[in-house]
Amino acid sequence: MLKIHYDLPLHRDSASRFLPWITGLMVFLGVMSLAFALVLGNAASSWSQALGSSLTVQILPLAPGKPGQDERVRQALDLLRETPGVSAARALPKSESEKLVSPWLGSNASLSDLPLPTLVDVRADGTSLNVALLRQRLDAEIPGSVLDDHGNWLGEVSRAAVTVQTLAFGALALIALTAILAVIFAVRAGLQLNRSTVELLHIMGASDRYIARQFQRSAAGNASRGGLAGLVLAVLALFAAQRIVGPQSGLPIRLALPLTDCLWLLLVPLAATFFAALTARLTVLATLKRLP
Amino acid sequence: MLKIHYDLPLHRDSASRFLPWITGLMVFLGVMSLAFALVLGNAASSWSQALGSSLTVQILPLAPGKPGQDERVRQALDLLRETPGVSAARALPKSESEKLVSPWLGSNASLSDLPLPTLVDVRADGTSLNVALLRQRLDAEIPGSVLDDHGNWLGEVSRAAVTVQTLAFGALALIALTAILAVIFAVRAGLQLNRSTVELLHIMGASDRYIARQFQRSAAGNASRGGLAGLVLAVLALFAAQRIVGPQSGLPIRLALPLTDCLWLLLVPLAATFFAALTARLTVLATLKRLP
Amino acid sequence: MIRFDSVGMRYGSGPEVLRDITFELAPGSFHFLTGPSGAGKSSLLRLLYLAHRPSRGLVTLFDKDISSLSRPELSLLRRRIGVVFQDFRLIDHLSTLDNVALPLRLAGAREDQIREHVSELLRWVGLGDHLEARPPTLSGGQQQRVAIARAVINRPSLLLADEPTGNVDDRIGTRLLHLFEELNRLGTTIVIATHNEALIERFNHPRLHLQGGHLDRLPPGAKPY
Amino acid sequence: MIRFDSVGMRYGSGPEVLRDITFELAPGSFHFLTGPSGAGKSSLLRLLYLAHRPSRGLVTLFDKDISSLSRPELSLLRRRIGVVFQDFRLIDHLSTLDNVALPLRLAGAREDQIREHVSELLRWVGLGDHLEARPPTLSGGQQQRVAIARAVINRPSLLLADEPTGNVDDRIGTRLLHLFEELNRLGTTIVIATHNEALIERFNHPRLHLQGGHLDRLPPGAKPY
Ligand SMILES: Nc1ncnc2c1ncn2[C@@H]1O[C@H](COP(=O)(O)OP(=O)(O)OP(=O)(O)O)[C@@H](O)[C@H]1O
Ligand SMILES: Nc1ncnc2c1ncn2[C@@H]1O[C@H](COP(=O)(O)OP(=O)(O)OP(=O)(O)O)[C@@H](O)[C@H]1O
Ligand SMILES: [Mg+2]
Ligand SMILES: [Mg+2]
Repeated sequence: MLKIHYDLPLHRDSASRFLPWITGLMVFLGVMSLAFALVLGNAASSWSQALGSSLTVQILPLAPGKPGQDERVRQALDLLRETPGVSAARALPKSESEKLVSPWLGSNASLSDLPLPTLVDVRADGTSLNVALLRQRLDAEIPGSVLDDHGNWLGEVSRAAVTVQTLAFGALALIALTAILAVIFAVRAGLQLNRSTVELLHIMGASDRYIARQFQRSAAGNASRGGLAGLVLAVLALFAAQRIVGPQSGLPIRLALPLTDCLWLLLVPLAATFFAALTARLTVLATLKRLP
Repeated sequence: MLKIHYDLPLHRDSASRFLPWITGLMVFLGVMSLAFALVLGNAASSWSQALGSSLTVQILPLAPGKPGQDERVRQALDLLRETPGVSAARALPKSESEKLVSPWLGSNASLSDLPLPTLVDVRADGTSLNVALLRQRLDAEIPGSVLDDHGNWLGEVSRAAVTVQTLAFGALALIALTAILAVIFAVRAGLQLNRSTVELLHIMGASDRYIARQFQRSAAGNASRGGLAGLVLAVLALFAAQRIVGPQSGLPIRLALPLTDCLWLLLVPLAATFFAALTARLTVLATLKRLP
Repeated sequence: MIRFDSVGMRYGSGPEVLRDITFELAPGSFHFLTGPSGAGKSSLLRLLYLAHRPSRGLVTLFDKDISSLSRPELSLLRRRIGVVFQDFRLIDHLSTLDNVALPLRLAGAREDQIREHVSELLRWVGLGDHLEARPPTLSGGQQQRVAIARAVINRPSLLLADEPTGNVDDRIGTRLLHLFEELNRLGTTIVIATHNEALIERFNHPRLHLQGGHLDRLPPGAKPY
Repeated sequence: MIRFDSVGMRYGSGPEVLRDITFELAPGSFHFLTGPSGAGKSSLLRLLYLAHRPSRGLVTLFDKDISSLSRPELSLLRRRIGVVFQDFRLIDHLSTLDNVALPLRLAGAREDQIREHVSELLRWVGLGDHLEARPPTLSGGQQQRVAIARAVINRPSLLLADEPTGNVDDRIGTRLLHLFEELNRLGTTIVIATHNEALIERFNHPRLHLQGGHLDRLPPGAKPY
């Protein structure tokens, strides 16, 4: 626990009993929503990586006399590799094409006689690939090419993940803002009751900085105690959530957070303490400014 | 605005200035998180509807002498229709099969000569279909049938949506709980300052119920004013969010809520007011119980 | 009217502040309550206005054993008692008028009568110009007079005043004691805790003297030491 | 030491409470401040302990025009002034000892000296048994004595007391005034606002009398009316 030195034992007044509770609740909220946003963020980026990778371009065999198959495959590979958002493009060997077509025709058809299309596997990174534009260019430049984006799921799902992530971070920002406002109001309400003490210390000749420091320390102490409790509570709640929506439930979202993300969570109580202290300081100084 | 009749103008004390702010913030939080959870819920269920619908069963042509194609299609349809989670199953006419296969072979192949598979379109509702079990049964009972669940995206995405929904509702429950706790603490802190007034009224011969009613009304008035402000703020914020993540952004999540869901949002300030009044009542009665 | 039978009182688990107090006050009587600072005058008054329970002994008020009364009965009893607290206990955010009107509101009086009645009394105690002022903007003596006005506004059967003239000069103090005597003539039983020997001498009433936790009755004019 | 030059004072935009006050007090002098309730005694003291600015006129304190001083200089000046407030203004959640120690802590005294010094003074005013009590558990007179102890603990150059004997009996009142006279002999300038004519008579000091917003100086023993 944080041990703070007090010149005056101001931290024992009744207003102080309220601040740790509100701070604790708000830190709990802040940590929970931050963890939630980080989990969704991680899930969204792993989805879009997994999904955004699998487009296929088919180069169909054309009637004799038109540009040869190999020629057009090379053109397509060149075009794909210079398209922004494409991380890799690779023509599949003929055996893979045969394997892919076989179910459509039954295993009894003699495949080697048929003019099979060549398949090009395209790996895209995330959502930066503009599929519609790529399709246009392929249609225009390489006759007989067909872009298959697998029912468009990849783009849609990864965009959805990004939207969820955006919403989650938006909600987090609002919750964090609200939590900090609540702490600020709690500190201000507490100081309102201590207004007479502020005035008394002023009349007794304490300097503005001394008075502000007393109340600031008291607020920081109360907020940090509440914040710590809120953090502990939130961590426990996160573990509980992990048990419920854990990997054994087979869901694609993992609640485990990497260590760096956990460090972000530590910031929440620190921010609460900082804002509590800052609010106390500014409120006291504003009260004092009105005194002669 | 709610107009409440006060016997005593208790609502004008300094503690009352704090309660509307905290309630406003907490109602804002509650409404935002509820709206967020409802939007995700709607999105998740529409995704799983859209996605869960599109399975395909291919009935491949078998070597002559084996059970006929039409026979096996009928068997497959029967099996599918009695599978729980399947809402419809329909065999596609031959022309559609040809259209589907043509890109694989080029338009120059004479398709009518080839033994084409018959496609059965399966509509599943949501996530209740057990795809693995269905595949097992099809393999066992109908030779030459292939279940295509389109790369398994449907199940995974809709399960992901459900997970997101679960997490969102869990987060909502925590936020709502925290918000109500914060309102309760604010009311208690306010009454702590009014302890001397409670005692005074008691000594003057006011009955417990009268005193409780005064403070309860005062708390309800303050909380409802704050709650209304919070609700208005939240609605404005939701409209702003709609502009940012609106339909024109092409994202699969629609922020618009059906009217019934909007009514749920109205419950948040009502709940805050209710809990504020209840807390005031119980706190005052507890204080009075300790007086002779 | 009031009877104490070997009453003791303590705060929490502290020592006994009052020990073995036995006395009886007739209805319509007028007593001063004296004693050194910390002797227990305010504590004795707290027993009388039912804000504290005796730790032992029997307290009889309005001919009723108060330990046998239900909460609603106690409430009704309390409404017949007017109290001037040593520290005033005005409600800071209510105007002077609303503060004094409190007992009338609790008794369910009509609003138009309240205003007229209250402002007349406040004029009488010299606060006619401060009807809408909040207590924190009043001088010490003005606050004390508001507290007195609140205690007498609904003609209580029993008036208990704790140091009611500590913050006013002798002229106003005399005026306030005349107000109490007027009430007394109309039937109110009065007990006034005070340090002001000059007032005690001027108004010739019997005295209850507290010292070392014990109570002595002194006839009018007698000195305790 | 103290000089007022046609000083006026009002609260907010209200009427002038003090009008055209002009007087001068020599260092080491001892004055009573009297006047009817609401005359402005506490307001005048508020000007003296720098809690309120005059709306007009010139206030000189410790030979300095206070309107010309910076905030840090005003702070240093305030530490040389001891104040007994009419409503005590003790900090409820601090013990008696911590309340009285406040001026010493602000002056940066050593903790071990503080405890010894403070408990000695509290014993002297009769509160040796209540060192660790919180103000709300003290009687009215006990609280007043704590307030007085806090005002004198660090031997201020100027002592301002507002009705310091309103809640104590004459014996303790006399003892407290002897304490003030002792301080005065050591060089402290003293102004005591009071309604207690008996004390004013017993202690023969000049008097400042406020009435209708104006101030009159009266020699020792003289009556204002
Ligand atoms: N709430 C309380 N808790 C604990 N002790 C208390 C409380 N109130 C009073 N006391 C103690 O009880 C004793 C008597 O207090 P009381 O207020 O009755 O004295 P008093 O005769 O009214 O004195 P004064 O003339 O100074 O007002 C004192 O020693 C005081 O410290
Ligand atoms: N904070 C304030 N705001 C507005 N008016 C005030 C304030 N304090 C005092 N007054 C008014 O100023 C006048 C003088 O008040 P002050 O407290 O100086 O009187 P006083 O001489 O100390 O009286 P008392 O002997 O009753 O304490 C009164 O009419 C009072 O109502
Ligand atoms: Mg007392
Ligand atoms: Mg005064």
